[in-house]
Amino acid sequence: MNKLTTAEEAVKKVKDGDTLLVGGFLMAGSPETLIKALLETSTAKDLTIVSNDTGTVDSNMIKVMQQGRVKKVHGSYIGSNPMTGQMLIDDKDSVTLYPQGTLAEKIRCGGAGIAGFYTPVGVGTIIEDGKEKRTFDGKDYLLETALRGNVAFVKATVADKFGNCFMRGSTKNFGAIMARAADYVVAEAKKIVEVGELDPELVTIPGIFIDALVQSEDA
Amino acid sequence: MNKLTTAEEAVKKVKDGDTLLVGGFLMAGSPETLIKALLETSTAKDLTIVSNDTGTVDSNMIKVMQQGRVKKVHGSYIGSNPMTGQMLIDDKDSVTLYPQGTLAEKIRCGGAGIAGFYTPVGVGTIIEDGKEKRTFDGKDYLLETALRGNVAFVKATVADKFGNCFMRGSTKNFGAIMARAADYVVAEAKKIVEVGELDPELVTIPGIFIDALVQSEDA
Amino acid sequence: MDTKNFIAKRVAKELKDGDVVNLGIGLPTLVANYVPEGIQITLQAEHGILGSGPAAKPGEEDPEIINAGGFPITVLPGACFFDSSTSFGIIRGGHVDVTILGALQVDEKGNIANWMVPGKRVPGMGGAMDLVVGAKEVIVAMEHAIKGEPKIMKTCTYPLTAVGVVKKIITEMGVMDITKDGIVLTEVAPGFTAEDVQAVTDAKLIVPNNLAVMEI
Amino acid sequence: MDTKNFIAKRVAKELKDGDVVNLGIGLPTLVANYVPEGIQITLQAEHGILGSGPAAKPGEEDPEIINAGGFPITVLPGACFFDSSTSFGIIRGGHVDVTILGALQVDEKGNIANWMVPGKRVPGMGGAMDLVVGAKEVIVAMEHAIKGEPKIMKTCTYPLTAVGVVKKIITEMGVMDITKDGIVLTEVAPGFTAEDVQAVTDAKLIVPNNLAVMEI
Repeated sequence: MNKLTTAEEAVKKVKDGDTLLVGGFLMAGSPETLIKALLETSTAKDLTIVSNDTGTVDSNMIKVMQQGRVKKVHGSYIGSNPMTGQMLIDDKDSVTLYPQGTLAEKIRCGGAGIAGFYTPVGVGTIIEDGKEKRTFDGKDYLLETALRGNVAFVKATVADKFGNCFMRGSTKNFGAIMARAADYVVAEAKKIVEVGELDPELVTIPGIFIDALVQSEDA
Repeated sequence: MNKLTTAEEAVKKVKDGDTLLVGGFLMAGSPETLIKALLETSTAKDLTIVSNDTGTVDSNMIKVMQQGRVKKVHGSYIGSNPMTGQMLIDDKDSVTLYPQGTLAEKIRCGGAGIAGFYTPVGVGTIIEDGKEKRTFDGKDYLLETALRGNVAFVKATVADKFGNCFMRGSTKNFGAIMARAADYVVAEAKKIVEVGELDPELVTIPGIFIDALVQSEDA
Repeated sequence: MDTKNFIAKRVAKELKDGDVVNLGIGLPTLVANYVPEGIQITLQAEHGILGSGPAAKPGEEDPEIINAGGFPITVLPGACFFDSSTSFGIIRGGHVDVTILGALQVDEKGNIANWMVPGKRVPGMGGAMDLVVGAKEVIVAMEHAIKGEPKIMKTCTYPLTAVGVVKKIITEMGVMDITKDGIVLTEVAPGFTAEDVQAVTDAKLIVPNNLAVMEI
Repeated sequence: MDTKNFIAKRVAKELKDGDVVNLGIGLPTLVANYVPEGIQITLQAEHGILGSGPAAKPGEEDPEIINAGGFPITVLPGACFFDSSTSFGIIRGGHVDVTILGALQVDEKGNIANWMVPGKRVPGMGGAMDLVVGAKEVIVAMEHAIKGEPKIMKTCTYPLTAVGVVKKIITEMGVMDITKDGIVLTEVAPGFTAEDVQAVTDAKLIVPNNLAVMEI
């Protein structure tokens, strides 16, 4: 049960055609060490990327996209990555945008064994196209379904060797839920400590969700 | 915005016919100071109680029930409170039982603006009576809807005067979600500290959810 | 005082003690600078903060504590942090009292369009749809028109962010309430008349006899 | 060794290194005492713990750290705590590898009934329905029959906890796998024959030629 490995080794789990969940909100909590390894040492292609924003012009995901390895994006706010904007212009089906809370809840449901949920967000907008609309107590809701990945990359502030992750401040965002919604989960951590050194009350992601643990270059 | 008050004052918010959410799992996290005040100083009746277990023979809720003030229970495991078992025998519609995760998720949805969700739990059992069954990706799920209360009682280990609550160890259970799903929320805390003294990373319930704060007799 | 600060200062007068407030990027963030004396509010940031404070001072930036625009900020005593599903549970669940944000268009039904212009590059809706549906009160704070082109419409022509959610619009020209009868101009800014406002407004404004002057 | 400990010890041999395990109240809790050398498991408690340890010593009880039966326990290094909705997200989401629990009845379709007996006082299902649906593997650990009355049935007669979820049954008389062809007796306990087991089993058991002896 040794989860410690290198970024290069961990990203080998990403296969052609995989759906990859990538934690982070802009640069906060973005697993750049892992994305850089994906960029430099992996050739996996036809990837579907699930990410709030697909990063910024200064981060590594845009470079993976420039390699032509991303065929599909599920996101919410993509104004910070012009490549994703361009994908949407070139092929409107290549990028699916969701209200941020809907994206978060879809991923949470994917990790929590819930098939779908009814949200009032998006009613009366183009978001409702193709979705079931249903009234509860006189108010309209849309049915949204769960979203999961083959692999997830997340970033922790501190992790213990069992994989328990503490994500500090506003870095929790999507990583905390994505780690529960993929078949194989890699965490990079700024600091890695022995089991027992992390306060049980500070665990953002229980170690049972983490399959591989990598020292972040942001240490 | 002074939220500090007495248990006697706080329980006045419970009116005849109200739905009251009560945190706790058996005795862990059970807001006994508040339930005792409800027992001794309030006359609110025709109450609907939402509780995982409605407490034990040693706790205060059974005494409130003995006063004939509870007309309905939503719970999951009621083996520890014989009054609730008797209610179910006397009138099967007076107690509704849910799988524990379904009860938790119904309350979470009530607090999170989600009208309903599809869970695989209960399919093929008497739980599915009267519920919509639907297939997603070849697997059957039941539609469960959100549950909210007029008032919630929860218990914290430490609270600051703004209402930020830290619920230690296994006391988080239902209180952490119930505090988000009621119109008026009262927290009793074993220890009350100044704003700024509680580590922001240890907050189980953000203070914005807490309307009234009471010193617990369990101090 | 420039137009944006003028608007922000007037918006701040809408806030009540104890309010949980989400401020959109741009002009709305300025509102935090004008919260009236004696009024304590809690700022919510949709990526996971309650109790956001001012921008971090140069040299004191913490890359793990940023605002929704990605910039380093501070937090106030009593703050807390959480993940995105918890955050949008707070928003969608009705626990944000006021959200203040800009718009491309607002119309007399309270519809708002603020996330895409057809034919232009689409940045995505981010948390805007959740916020306008979830918050108890939606205040649109924006410049009244763009180069004379009205933004306050009889009917929005851009893709909507949400239907029937806006109750108040505050611009450099005035304050408007959206009612079931239409848009009521309740205050007009110094130096403007109701006719001036109507001239750059597509919707027909209802002007009460006792039209007040907008004070900041 | 008494019957319950015998069963628990055999069940423990099913555990694999790294497994996340939820143990029901009663006999299943004894399994924790027999985890084989070199195998590290993580115990999940449905009210909000990963990494539960042994019962608290007298005088060292902490009322804020209890097991699902309400009794004070300890936690091991690497443990963590969370609320009920998070906990059942873990359970329902398929992140518990094995759940071990007792039953009133199990049948050859893998159906399980373990929460109510018609006409008797109903304690409620608690987390049992979530656990048997959510866990990757469901092992029923129980005494084979009650006073000669079979509990392993062709078809359950009591209200079900879940449909088609049980894959393995371990009793003091043997080990059974539930397959699409029916219930296969894979091991028989020392001192019993396959016929002995069949005699207190309602379902027809499939007995392979190479029937193994149950070892603990």
